[in-house]
Amino acid sequence: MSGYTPHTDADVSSMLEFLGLSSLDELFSVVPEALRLAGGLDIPAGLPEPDVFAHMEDLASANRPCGRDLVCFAGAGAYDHEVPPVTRALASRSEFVTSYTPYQPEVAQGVLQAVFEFQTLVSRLSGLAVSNASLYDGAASLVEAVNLAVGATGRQDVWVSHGVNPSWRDVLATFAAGTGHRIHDIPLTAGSTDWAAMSFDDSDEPGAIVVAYPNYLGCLEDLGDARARCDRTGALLIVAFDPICAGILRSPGDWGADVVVGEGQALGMPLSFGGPYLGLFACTMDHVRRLPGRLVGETVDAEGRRAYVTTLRAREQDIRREKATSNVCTNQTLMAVTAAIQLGWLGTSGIAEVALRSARGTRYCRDALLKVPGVESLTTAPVLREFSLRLPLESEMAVERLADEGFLAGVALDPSYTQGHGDGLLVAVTERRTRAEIDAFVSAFEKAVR
Amino acid sequence: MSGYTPHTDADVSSMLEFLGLSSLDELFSVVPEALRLAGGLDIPAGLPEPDVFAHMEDLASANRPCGRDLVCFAGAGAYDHEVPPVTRALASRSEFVTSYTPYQPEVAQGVLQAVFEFQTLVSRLSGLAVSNASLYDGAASLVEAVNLAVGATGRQDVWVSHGVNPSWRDVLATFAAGTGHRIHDIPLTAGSTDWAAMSFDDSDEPGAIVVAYPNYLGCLEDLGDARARCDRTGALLIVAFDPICAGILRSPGDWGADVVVGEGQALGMPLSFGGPYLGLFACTMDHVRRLPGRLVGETVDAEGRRAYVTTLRAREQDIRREKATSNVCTNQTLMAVTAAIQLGWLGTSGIAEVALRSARGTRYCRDALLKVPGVESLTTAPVLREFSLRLPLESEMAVERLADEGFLAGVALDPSYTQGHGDGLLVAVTERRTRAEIDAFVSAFEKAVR
Amino acid sequence: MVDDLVPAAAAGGRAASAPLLGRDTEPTLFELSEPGRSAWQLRTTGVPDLALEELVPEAHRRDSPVALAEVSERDLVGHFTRLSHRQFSVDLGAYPLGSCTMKYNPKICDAVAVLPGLADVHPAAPANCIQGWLELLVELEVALCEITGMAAATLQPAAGAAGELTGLLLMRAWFAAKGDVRRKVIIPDSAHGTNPASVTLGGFEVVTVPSDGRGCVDVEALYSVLDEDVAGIMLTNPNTLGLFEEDIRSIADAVHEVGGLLYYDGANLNAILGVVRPGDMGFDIVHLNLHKTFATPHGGGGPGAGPVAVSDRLAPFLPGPRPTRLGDASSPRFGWTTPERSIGRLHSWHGNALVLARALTYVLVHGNDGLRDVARLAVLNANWLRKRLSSSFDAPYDRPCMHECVLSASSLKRATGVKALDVAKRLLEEGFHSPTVYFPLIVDEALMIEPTETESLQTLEALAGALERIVAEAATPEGALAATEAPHLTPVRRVDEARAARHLVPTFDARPS
Amino acid sequence: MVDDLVPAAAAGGRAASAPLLGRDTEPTLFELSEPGRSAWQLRTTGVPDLALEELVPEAHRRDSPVALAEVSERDLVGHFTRLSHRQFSVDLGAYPLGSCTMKYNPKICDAVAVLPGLADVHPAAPANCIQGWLELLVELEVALCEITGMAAATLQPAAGAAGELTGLLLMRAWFAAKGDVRRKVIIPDSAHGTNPASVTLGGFEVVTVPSDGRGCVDVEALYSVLDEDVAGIMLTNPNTLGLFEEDIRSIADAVHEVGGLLYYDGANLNAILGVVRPGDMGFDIVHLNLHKTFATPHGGGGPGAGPVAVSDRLAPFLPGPRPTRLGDASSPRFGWTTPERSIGRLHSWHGNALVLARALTYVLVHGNDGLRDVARLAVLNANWLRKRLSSSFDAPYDRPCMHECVLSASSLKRATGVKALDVAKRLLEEGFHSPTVYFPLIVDEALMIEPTETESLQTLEALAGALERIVAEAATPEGALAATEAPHLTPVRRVDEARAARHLVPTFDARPS
Ligand SMILES: Cc1ncc(COP(=O)(O)O)c(C=O)c1O
Ligand SMILES: Cc1ncc(COP(=O)(O)O)c(C=O)c1O
Repeated sequence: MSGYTPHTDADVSSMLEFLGLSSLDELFSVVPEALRLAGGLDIPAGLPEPDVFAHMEDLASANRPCGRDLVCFAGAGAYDHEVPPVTRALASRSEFVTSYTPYQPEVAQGVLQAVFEFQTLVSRLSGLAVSNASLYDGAASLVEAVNLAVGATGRQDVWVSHGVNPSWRDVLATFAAGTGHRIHDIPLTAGSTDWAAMSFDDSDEPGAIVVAYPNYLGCLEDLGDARARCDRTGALLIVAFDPICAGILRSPGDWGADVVVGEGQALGMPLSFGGPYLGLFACTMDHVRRLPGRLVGETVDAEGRRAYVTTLRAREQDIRREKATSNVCTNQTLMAVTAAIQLGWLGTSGIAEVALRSARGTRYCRDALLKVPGVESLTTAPVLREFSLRLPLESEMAVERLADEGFLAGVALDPSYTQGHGDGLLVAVTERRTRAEIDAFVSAFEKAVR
Repeated sequence: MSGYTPHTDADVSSMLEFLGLSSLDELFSVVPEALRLAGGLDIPAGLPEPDVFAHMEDLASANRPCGRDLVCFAGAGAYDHEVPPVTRALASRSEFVTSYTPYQPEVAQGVLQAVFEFQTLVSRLSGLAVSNASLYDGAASLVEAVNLAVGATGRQDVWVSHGVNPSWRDVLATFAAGTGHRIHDIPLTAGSTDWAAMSFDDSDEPGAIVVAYPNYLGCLEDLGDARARCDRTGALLIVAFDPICAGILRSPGDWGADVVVGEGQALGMPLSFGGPYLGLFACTMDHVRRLPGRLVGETVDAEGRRAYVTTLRAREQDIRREKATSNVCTNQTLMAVTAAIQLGWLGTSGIAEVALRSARGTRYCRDALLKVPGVESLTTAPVLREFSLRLPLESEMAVERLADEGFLAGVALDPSYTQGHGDGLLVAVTERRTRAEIDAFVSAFEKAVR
Repeated sequence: MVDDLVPAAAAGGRAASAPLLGRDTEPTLFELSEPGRSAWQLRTTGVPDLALEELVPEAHRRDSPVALAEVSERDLVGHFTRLSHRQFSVDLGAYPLGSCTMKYNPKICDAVAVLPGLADVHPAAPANCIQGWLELLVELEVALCEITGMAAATLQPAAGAAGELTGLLLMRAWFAAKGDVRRKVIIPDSAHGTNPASVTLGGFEVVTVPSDGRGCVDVEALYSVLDEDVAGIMLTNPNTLGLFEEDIRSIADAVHEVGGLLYYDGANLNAILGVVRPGDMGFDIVHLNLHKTFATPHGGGGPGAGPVAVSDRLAPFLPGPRPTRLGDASSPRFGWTTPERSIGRLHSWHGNALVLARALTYVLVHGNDGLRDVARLAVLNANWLRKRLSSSFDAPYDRPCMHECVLSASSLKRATGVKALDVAKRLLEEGFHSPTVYFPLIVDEALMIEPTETESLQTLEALAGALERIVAEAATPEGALAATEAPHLTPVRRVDEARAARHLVPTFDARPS
Repeated sequence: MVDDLVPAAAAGGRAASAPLLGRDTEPTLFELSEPGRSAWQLRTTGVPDLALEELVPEAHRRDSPVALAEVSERDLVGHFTRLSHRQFSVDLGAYPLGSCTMKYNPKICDAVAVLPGLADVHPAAPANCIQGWLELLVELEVALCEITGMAAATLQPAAGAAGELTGLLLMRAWFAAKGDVRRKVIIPDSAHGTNPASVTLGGFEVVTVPSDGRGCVDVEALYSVLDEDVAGIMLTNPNTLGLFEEDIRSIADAVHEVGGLLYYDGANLNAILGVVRPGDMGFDIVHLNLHKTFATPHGGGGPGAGPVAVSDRLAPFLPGPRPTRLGDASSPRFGWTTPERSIGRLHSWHGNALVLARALTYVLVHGNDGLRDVARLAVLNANWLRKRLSSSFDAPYDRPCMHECVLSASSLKRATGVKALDVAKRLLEEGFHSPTVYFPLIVDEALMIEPTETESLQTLEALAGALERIVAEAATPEGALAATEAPHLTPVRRVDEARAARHLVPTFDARPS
């Protein structure tokens, strides 16, 4: 038996005896004989930890992680921002890692207070009054926001800018199959949402308009226009924001968003091959009773001492069942705690500095790449940490060539962003990219696109 | 100012004002002007953490650590034993890492109890009644043991087997310059201490006889003979033991040792380029009042609850000053806690298993290497985890060649072990070496010594 | 708010909240904050430092910095370390929270999850840069299929509930592909709340079937609601009462008879690992809670992972892109493929990848023998506790359980006024986390105890002893009072949940000043 | 022993000791042990498995296994996690322990210390496998020499006391090389206990000089003991009263005059980093406590590192082997060299290498500017506290201090019976570690407070407030009683130290059964 289960043979015997059983198999006598697995599972016998670790190291070494060997210029929702040792150290404290959902608040003040602080931080970043305790990822937050808006407005037509991350839009489409929401695409023109292209009549008035800020191509969208259209139609404005860029941008709340969603990976999570990440979700106080997922609130204990607890539980699936606002149960709490730590580390000045430095690197890199013969911009609006290019070759080919040179050059754009051509590339530059790295990247780029 | 100091400009001003000062410099007005550093230190300005981390990574990458690239067959006091993730995780808990010597036991029961458990484990391994809370390393323990023996016997002549780790003997010699102890060498014959070579008369009767078990060349020494000589002369028997081999060997206490010293690195510490390691020190109850360093004892608190505290403090430098049994203050507590965790993980069966598996690997490897033409054994006594060879070439040359092939082949022996020749090699095989690794090593070895 | 109880809210270095040193309140990050203080340090880049004004047009710029918090690294560390001392966890003690499978999380999995070769990989890196990850995911999928007895799986769902919804969307797509519109999904009344919530989101109607006197699905009631409008049924087996649905094969046959599908809620898979497989019971769709069965730690409420495994016929509908083995066995290559009739993507990327890596580690360390032992010992522990405690509490279903047992404090409450909740709170100060209470909903004053296989007999004895003591004490008026006022020794006393909802304070900024 | 207070000593999963949940005793590893249980897992090697009997001759074999403990990994984790919850630490709160410099330990140093390229290097690997380590050590040596104003250093000593003894052996070798036998080493009466203990081990006699009324070395008394038999003097500056020895240059001249050497005990170097250097004050030998000044964490009492830096003339005597830059600047190579007249080796290997790597990290992150700020802010904090507390306690030396201040509870004790020890114990339950008490020995009822530079003004205010409250409370009989009975809220109440010495129980096996 493994070192994780403590049972000695003597323990097992005495326990079986107490139960009046003569073998462990008898514990399963209720399971019909015919169903029981004869011969055991067809997976190898257990291996000692060091053997397994070696295997996992083998697998890991068959990847090319971002770092010295592969300098990261890829983004598209997953960014190579600084994660300091202090964030890693605190977020990996085993009290945070090995606890469950805080159902017994008296012994869960640690997680509860950290989440309360997370909610406050997200609320301040987004400019909205309420944040939940996290959802799975940015895409999941978008799905929940649309569900909220449909519920609030009673309208199932939702207009989504093509500037929203395409994989989030895919997820939205997947789930809309269940809810029956009708999702409409608002196209981009030169990288910015073409609001004029929205067209509907009384029968399909929008329940929500969704726009990203900055959008998938890195562009700053005109949220004023979006808000105005919501005001005209009664739709809710859902903004997919980026929590790092929010350090210098006017907040979505300030622009009039009703619901803000976002991907929180940039707040202290490593690239992690895409997960676990952190779905951010904030809304105005008007919608708090439709908020999906857990919410922590401040209260007092029996002696009047400040305390925290999950609240408005009547929204949730375990109480409201088929009428719940969402089915989410397990969320990404540890990532929310991580984000609270990372935002504490960044603080007021740090978040602005990261955003500013990313913008500087982006400007420097973009200017240089646009000088490469055959390379053109796909957009005209201002960009912040990410930008898109049209290449003189298949972007997948460019990415592979540059990987050979030690650069993860970016993410190949879906042809819908380049009039059906596979030559679009999305490049991200974070505060971690040095001038030397960018210069080397640009040189390699010149060769690769030749 | 760094993120480690919290002082804002406003804080500094208000504090200076409170003190009636107008600048931070004024805090140092007591320092004679002439002494004050003009222009600051000639070291670079502070760098942000990520830059420093990159620099340290550069340095680290200029080393060849043991692992996949350099399979470790080196020992000589530093062994590549398994250190599981659980030991690393527990030993790095910040309460253990960032606390000080437990001067206030009411808030230091964690470290105190862990050290109490460490003492118990070392006592059981060594077979002696008392262990201290650690010393710097094996060499320091040896020095302290000799000091204890000289103090207890009033005799300054100490006989040390040549089978004791040569760098420990060097350290002993260094410190003997201060204490004036006379250190005598007992030579080896075919790898075993040649007890008959001890010769002294009434004027220089030994205060202690020191022998290693197993010795530097891996051999099991005849401790019965050593004990008999101590009985005849009144000397104390000091045994330098190995805590892993102790898992299967008769304990030094059982052989009649008065003091046991050892290097505890093998109990959960990485190779660490030689430190921090862990000096083990145990003695019989007779000598407890001469014990160097800290000792934790069990007691009770004001309510009768079990509690732990450092005890017999009157031996220590802070109280006894120039008459203290030792000058040690800071020791290696965190390593003692690590060893307690590692020994808890190994347990009764694990320590024996590690020793047994090491012995099997050693036998397998040694048999194969002794078949290589030109390679001979330097010893005849039984060996356990380490063995010595005479090579047909300079051992340093062999080590370099084998490093090129991916093996840290061992440690070149001091010529005193090979009648003045530089062709001795000390090879260690731990439980971590697989048959495949050993086979590959043997093949590479054949080529390298050709 | 009772603010004078936070006398030193701005005292950064005061271990105010460490229960080691008493029961003070820990100030929030915002109260520790002091203008001008900072902790961040960023790489020196040498990139020309243009001013913000040159980079962002005015209309898009914030007027003022976003006020987060301003603390030193030292205060940050103090704060979160102190918070961690206010948090119970598996690493501190037994956590017999029924339905949650709070077992020991092997530390090797933590070590795997921080390997740079796994943790620092960009999810959009080209296939030749991620061969290791793709292989890992394929390896896990194969293992999970074998464990569940299914043909193929998606690893994308981030938790059990996401898995459920995925399963329901698979059902929907399956029927849609056949042009068969069905509206109803059956769930037992003992089901977990995520089941009905997912059914709704999947676009189906919930039909609830009652449990019978033995705690299993009332088979007659089930048959009576089965018709051609039934898309399927969602079951856990063992169910949320910890009981094995012995009639599962008949149920499966009946549901299949009307063309419906069977969905297996895998939250309780821990009970049957290597003993019996959902696929062999007749299920068509299975989700697994890797954070339960495979010990990827719960993280205070997440992240989890809820892969969904399906039988052959449903495989073409699985979400994409899927990690896939390409090329021949001798020189395998890995890439992404999307099933022909895929329901689409479920996650921004590929699921909670690092959680998946932990789970594979767990599977490999245990192997077929170890996984079977997990189930056997989990069931052994639960039955031992059930029997031992059956004289202290009511046993609504007095028969052998699987990995957890549901008891009731109903008689206790009647006799002494001490409720399940009071028992739970009293147990907290006995050094244990409490069981799940008031779930499943069909049992009055339910106490749902899941010890898991990683707790020793000694721990079970201590836990049972503590519960017995609590019951015994409740017999006296003082004892009963003590229970209803418990806990006394925790960082905070019983928390006023009603007030939290009544006077909602969801952020620091919403506090009445 | 009061064993019935450990009711569940064998209860592995009970968070018995978590103060989070009360104040129970944590059982020892030995009480958690159960025969047959185990946690270890070792690599599969494929090496032929000979029996023990074939490998070890009978005379050398143990009769029976060494009984360590037999626990599961789960119980091991529970046990040590719970123990960690019974331990105060810098990461939990302020730790103003005078002379110990308990400052914040930057987490980046922890990350550096686990880099495999540093942590997994064998100390006997050939030079071409350890170029990075050698360069690191040389880089650190250069920095430490610049910081202290010396010419060369050894990094071997594992702590301050080992550094002291090294320094004394250097003195001894220096005089021996000149054929000049000297017996005496002077130390002030305020010196740390390691100083006199080291002097003895160095083979010298201690000559103690008193402090004067201002807390500094009584210069006249010093002059009166200076003669040609004096090998040297050991001083800290600032001294252990936290005061700067203003006459240091005259003292240096006088000692040098008689041919003696000056040894600098660097435990207090934090106060003067980048402001004034021991070398410039006239010292010949300097040790540094990297675990104090350079924040390599104390680890509950160690490991530390105590490098010794010396002036040019003493460099040939330094211990060997030394890491050395070879080759020219353009293509540096690194190797080992042993100084010509080396006193020999001081450590089994090369010193506490990973501690040295942490210290270099600290130096580089701070740089010249940051190190000077360390000293300035440490001194600012100490003076602020000194002034603020001077109305609550006696200030035996009422003048500006450096990085720490020594106060006295003498009047308090006379007036109320509350001793320095009581103040210390009461402070523990106010959320702070206590100051050092009863040191230096020359101050009655000493409280030695070293806040360090990493604590904020807010923390200082809270700390001062707590101390003031304690003093104020002591004015009433109940308050005084509460202080003498403190602490009340810690995992254990005041510990019976006398009993521990009287009935010595140094191991679990020595417990009376
Ligand atoms: C029986 C059951 N089903 C489903 C779920 C939902 O799983 P998750 O929390 O991973 O979304 C749970 C979780 O508690 C459960 O216990
Ligand atoms: C003034 C002084 N000198 C010397 C030492 C001894 O240093 P170490 O504990 O590193 O041996 C100390 C340690 O507390 C000290 O405070």
